[in-house]
Amino acid sequence: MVKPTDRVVATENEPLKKLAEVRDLNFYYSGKHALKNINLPVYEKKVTALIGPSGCGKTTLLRCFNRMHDLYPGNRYEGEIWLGDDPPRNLLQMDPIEVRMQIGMVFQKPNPFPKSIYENVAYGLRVRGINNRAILDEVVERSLRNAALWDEVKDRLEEPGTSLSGGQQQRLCIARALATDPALILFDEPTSALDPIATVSIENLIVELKDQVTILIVTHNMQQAIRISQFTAFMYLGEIVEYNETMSIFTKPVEQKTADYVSGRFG
Amino acid sequence: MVKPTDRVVATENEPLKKLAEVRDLNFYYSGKHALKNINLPVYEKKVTALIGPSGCGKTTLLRCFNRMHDLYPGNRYEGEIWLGDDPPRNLLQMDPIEVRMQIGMVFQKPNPFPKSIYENVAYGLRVRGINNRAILDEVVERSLRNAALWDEVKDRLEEPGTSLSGGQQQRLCIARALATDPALILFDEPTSALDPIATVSIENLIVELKDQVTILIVTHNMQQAIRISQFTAFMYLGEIVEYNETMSIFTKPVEQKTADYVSGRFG
Amino acid sequence: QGTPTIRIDGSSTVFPITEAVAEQFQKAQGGKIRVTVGVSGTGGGFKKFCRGETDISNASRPILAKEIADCKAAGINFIELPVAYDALTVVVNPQNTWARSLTVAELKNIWGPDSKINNWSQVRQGFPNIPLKLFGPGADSGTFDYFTEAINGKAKVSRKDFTASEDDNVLVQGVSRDRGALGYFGFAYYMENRNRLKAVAIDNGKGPVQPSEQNVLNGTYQPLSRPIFIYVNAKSAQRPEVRQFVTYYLNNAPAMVKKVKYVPLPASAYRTILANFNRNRVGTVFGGKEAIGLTINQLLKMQPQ
Amino acid sequence: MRSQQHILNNLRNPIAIAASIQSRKRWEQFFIALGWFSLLVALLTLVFLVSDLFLRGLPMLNWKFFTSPPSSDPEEAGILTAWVGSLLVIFVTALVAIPLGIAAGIYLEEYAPKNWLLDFIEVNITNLAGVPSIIYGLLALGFFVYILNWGESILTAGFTLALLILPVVIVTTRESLRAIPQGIREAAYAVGSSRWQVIADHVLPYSMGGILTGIIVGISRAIGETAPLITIGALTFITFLPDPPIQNEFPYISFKWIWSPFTVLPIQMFNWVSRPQEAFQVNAAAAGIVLLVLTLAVNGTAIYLRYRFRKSIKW
Amino acid sequence: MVEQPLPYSTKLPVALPSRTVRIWRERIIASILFLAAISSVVTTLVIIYILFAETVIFFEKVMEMHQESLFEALVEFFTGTDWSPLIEPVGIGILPLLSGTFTTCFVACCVAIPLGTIAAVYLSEFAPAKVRELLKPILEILAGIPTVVYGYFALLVVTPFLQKIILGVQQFFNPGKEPWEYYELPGFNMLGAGIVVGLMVLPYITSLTEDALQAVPLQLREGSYAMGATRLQTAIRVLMPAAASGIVAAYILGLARAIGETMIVAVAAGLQPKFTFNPLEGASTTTAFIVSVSLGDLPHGSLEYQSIFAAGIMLFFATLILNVAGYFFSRRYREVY
Ligand SMILES: Nc1ncnc2c1ncn2[C@@H]1O[C@H](COP(=O)(O)OP(=O)(O)OP(=O)(O)O)[C@@H](O)[C@H]1O
Ligand SMILES: Nc1ncnc2c1ncn2[C@@H]1O[C@H](COP(=O)(O)OP(=O)(O)OP(=O)(O)O)[C@@H](O)[C@H]1O
Ligand SMILES: [Mg+2]
Ligand SMILES: [Mg+2]
Ligand SMILES: O=P([O-])([O-])[O-]
Repeated sequence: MVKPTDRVVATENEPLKKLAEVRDLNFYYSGKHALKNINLPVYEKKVTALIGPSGCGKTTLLRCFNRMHDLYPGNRYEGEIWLGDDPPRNLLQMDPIEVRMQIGMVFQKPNPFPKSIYENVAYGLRVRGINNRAILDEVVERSLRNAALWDEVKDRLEEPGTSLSGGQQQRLCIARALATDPALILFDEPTSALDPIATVSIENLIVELKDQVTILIVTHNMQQAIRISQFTAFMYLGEIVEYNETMSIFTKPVEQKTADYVSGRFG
Repeated sequence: MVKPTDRVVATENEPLKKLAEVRDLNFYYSGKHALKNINLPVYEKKVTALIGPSGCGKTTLLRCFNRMHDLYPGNRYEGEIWLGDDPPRNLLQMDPIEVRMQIGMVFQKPNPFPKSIYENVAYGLRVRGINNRAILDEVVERSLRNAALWDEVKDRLEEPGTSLSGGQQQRLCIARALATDPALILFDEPTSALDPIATVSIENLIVELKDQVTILIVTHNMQQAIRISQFTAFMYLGEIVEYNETMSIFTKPVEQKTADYVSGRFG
Repeated sequence: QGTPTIRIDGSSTVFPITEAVAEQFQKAQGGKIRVTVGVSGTGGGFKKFCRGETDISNASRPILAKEIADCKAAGINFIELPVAYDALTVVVNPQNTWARSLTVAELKNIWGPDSKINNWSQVRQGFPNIPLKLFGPGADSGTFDYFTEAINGKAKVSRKDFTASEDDNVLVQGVSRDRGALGYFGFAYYMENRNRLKAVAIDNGKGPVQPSEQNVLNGTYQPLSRPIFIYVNAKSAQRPEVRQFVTYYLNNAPAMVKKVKYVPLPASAYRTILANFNRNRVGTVFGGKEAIGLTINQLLKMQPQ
Repeated sequence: MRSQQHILNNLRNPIAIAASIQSRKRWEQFFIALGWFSLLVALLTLVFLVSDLFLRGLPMLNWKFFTSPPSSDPEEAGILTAWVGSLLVIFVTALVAIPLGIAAGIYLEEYAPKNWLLDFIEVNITNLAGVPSIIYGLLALGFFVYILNWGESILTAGFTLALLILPVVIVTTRESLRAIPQGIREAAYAVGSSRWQVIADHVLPYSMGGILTGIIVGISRAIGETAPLITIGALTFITFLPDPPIQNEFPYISFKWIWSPFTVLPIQMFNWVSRPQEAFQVNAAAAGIVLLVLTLAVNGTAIYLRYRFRKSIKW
Repeated sequence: MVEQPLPYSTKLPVALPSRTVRIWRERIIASILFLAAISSVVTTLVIIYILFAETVIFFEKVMEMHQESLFEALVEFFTGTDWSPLIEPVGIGILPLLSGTFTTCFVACCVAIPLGTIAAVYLSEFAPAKVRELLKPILEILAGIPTVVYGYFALLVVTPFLQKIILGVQQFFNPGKEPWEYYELPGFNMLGAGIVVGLMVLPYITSLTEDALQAVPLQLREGSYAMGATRLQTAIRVLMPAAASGIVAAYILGLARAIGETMIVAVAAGLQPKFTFNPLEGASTTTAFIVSVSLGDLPHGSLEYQSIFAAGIMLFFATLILNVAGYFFSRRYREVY
């Protein structure tokens, strides 16, 4: 049987490199089988989108990548998620803190720490024991620049991060994730709590960032997936129904369920 | 200047009767101007849908109709909402309890009272001082039948309403609203907390109910609006950008904003 | 080394005297010596004293045989020092207009172990129909021991349905707040609260006698006149601060005892007692028994047995 | 059947509606009056209590009252030893209860696996919070005074009150920790923090306001506690102060005071209340004022702090 | 337009802090915190141990003194109406202490439950936000007053006031007698003490009940209002049933407070253990007995020393049951929403 994930590489011309790959992943919330036999490649320097109706398991899958589920008792993974290539390691077998040090995450609701803007961005380095002010200064500036926030905040780095507007807060969270130079950044509906204008700026930012970092993003907005992603996986009831290049998913879906969903017949 | 609301009646063939009409309504959440110059007719025995991106004021407008905002201090209405015809009365000038006795509401999350199914439906009558068992029995049965729930619950009327499934609970809430024979029922995203199957049953129910009662519904699912409503108002940033027959809104929108929204370019 | 501390505990009857002396003494010493005074009742005080927890024990009755044995077991010798005379006073509420005096027999009827009297009309023909509420010292109290021995004929035997407290202030409060109340405790507590209490004259067959300094001195207030004591741990007595304190106590006793409204012994008697103390005369003159109806003169003549 | 139909037709009849509303509103008015009455009872209690205390006690409140030890003469008697005792006892209490309570709160909220042990500890803490204070007195008497042989000392009292307020500190600590949005924790974990880093860098600093409030509420309770200290024997007549904690010779700090006998404000007040002489009631009232002002000030600080912290940190 | 992302110039140090060090540090911290959490369990165990140990000695002494078996002693303890462990012949029937406790608590509940419930419903559902914000701290103040001050208040203000009222009522209905011929409320009585205990627990009940009402989800409230209900109807028909377990928890916890209250009853209710349910009389509660006995320093090892533990054990288990019941009720209402 051809796995859904096998389809893509065949149709692809330019050379693609897998940064991570999910293999036969099952996930249980204390007994509740939330992810079923997930197989999914994540290509380097690309944006991969997860779409699907509410409750289908998008967030659950995303959070497997940085072992967020380890924080709560009763959760159980089965299967593998391979990361990197020299050599690839199954991140489900690694120390979760090590995993998180290599994979950043941006959440649905902007969640800056109630500390200064500077400290928000520097926090990831401080956690790693880096307190050298010169390094911090440099990293903070670069991350804020990369998050397209530098010009807006450079004169108020000491103000609390919570004093920013929603869209700025979300960009601050992106800067925080960028500061530690992760290989992969996970985005969980990063714009769903933002107004349209802030949404546009975050979307642009994601498009720019993909040249530098690999991105896996959950979105409930299909148009957003079209606008920013190269690959899309459609999930339903804990399974990946279809995975393909984004354009194919939306223009010539193979599965009936996918077709129904992208045309708005349910969800 | 032609008000957006004037357009419809001109394009309409069958005789239409306005059950209610919003005129130049402004609404403020303690200083925050949440609704701006709203004008909107609500036609009798029709379903009118309110759509628009998150935070645009759909819920706020809906809740003006049964004066829900009166429950919280600092809220202020300006303008008029006319209701009925012999004679029409401005419901913003009426006693709020009187208003609510004539206008039912179904909420986003099913909210049955922690009472038996029977008492949930009978609540509206009891509140009005009607405790005659024969009357209550009759009304409870009729309302549950109208809400397509009778067959499922007729043998367990004494069980708590909270023991039902989500979709059943929502239908119970509809039965509860129907029991007091309201002229208008407000629905605030009644299916967004439900699974696809329950959603279908509620949608069917709404379609059937409109022969009996007028319905004003907020939805974030544009396909839902297409499926069940005859008229649609598109709101954006507290204003009604466009109001028209549903088909027109989705197939030949007049405003650019509407076109962008219904084609998924933002929101 | 910390500030030297003298620990005193025991009788509530003696407490006012010791408290006043302690206060004056500490003032006079400029805070170089500390004195703590507790109120546990005579019995409670002896229990601690005989375990060596206190240096001095206040007592409103002589030490009993059992307590002597306890002290002996713990290797504690004591010096017995009478410090004043008390008229154990039976009191009623000021609104009580009928019970001006009570006979010893009536008191026994009231307080006897099997007494069922709960109304004044049952006490004596002609007393009004008013509920009788009883207040008395608790079981650790020397006053209780003395009163039960003197009235009921056997120490610690009493009816039980009364409000008992080691703290005589509680009893004063109780009697002063209840029209039908009757209680008993040391004379000083009555005198301190004369405007809220009324003393009952005691009729021991020779007509009613009011409790008063005079009637104690002339030996007519019977059987409720009694000596009160302090007992000093003989080992503690070697400590300079304790010596100093006891000397101060006895030297100032006449004034202090008068000030807190007890009946002082004759001035010469205090000199003899101080001499006994300085001679370290350990032991008791009572042989571990309650002494009822002892007059001052009889007391002063007693010699250790 | 007719009448039923009639009633149901009336559902939209404006006159019937108006009548129904009117009668229901009358009930509401009546209930509002009842509500005011109930609150008034509470308020009047407060007013009576405070004004009675002040009317009686105010004349006694002067400098001398604060600087004199108790005495058999009501005119002379003051609260010097009482307030010094209270201060020292509370100091010990705080020293024990604060670290222990916060640590326990952190464990239960951030570490404890959700199992029967956590359930058990939780029930246990709730129970301890509701155990009458006199039972703590019995615990202290049996355990600290006699088994550990600490005697009737400031140390005993401090530990007793610490155990007494421990549940308060634990519960408020947990509540303030719980108020930190999970999103903040996840954000910190997501950049690679360890559990303790998350707690030390974020959870604790952000919840300090709430924890502080809990501590202060606990302390104010400890200040007013009487019963457990009576059982451990604080009611002796004490006219002297404990050894000073600071000395002018090496090693300069002395801990002898923790073994000292003591009295505290509420006990001094209780002692005076139970004296029959009118004059001592004045002292009692004056001590009551001091106690009341003290606890109110401490409580007020807690209320104010809570208010400020609620405003200052927005998520 | 966002400019091109900046490349990384500084290579971040990959030498992360040692994992072993980190893991061990985490373990040690967790163990310390665990010990702190266990301290509460230890406290309970010590309480139970102390209470039991002394109570056992108490019964041994009584058995020896009365020449009876343990069973007889226990029967006497639980059914006897004579509590006088300090006075010969020793009586160890606990009922007088329980009746005193029960009566004061009953009076307290009669005051606190209706007033507290009404005040809570009013504050939660009717009072304007300003009034609520103002009154809640005041109620907290009331709850924060040291109980010895309440005791003083009961003895010197409430009881005299009650005496005047009772006398006044009698004189009104039955005038013309001499003052002493009327019934007089004793100076120490359970009525005054109970009322003040009630006033003391009033803020607890109000605040816990209010919390329970506030915890009812907004949707239920709005659901009821949307049906045309008034505030009162919503409160009584929807909110109170919905918050029932929380309200019951509030009552139970208030009752536990009342049972454990010591200083008020010790100062104002009288100290004589008396088997009576008449609130007009004075009597001793369990707590007041313990305090009154320990007022004089207790000689360790005497029967009176042990008697307070025997009384204490009753108190402990009574409040234990109530507290645990209250806990489960309040947990239930928290779980529902
Ligand atoms: N902590 C949890 N414990 C148990 N079940 C959970 C938990 N979190 C989510 N679930 C369930 O797992 C399924 C997948 O949830 P998930 O949050 O991944 O969905 P989603 O696709 O992200 O939906 P949404 O678009 O609403 O965020 C849902 O049925 C959800 O109810
Ligand atoms: N109670 C309130 N106080 C102040 N502002 C409010 C309040 N409720 C809503 N708002 C604001 O009013 C605006 C309109 O909110 P409303 O809930 O009506 O939006 P909506 O269109 O229903 O959105 P959604 O689809 O998310 O429900 C929003 O900006 C919202 O933040
Ligand atoms: Mg999600
Ligand atoms: Mg809405
Ligand atoms: O306190 P007493 O004097 O009665 O022992």
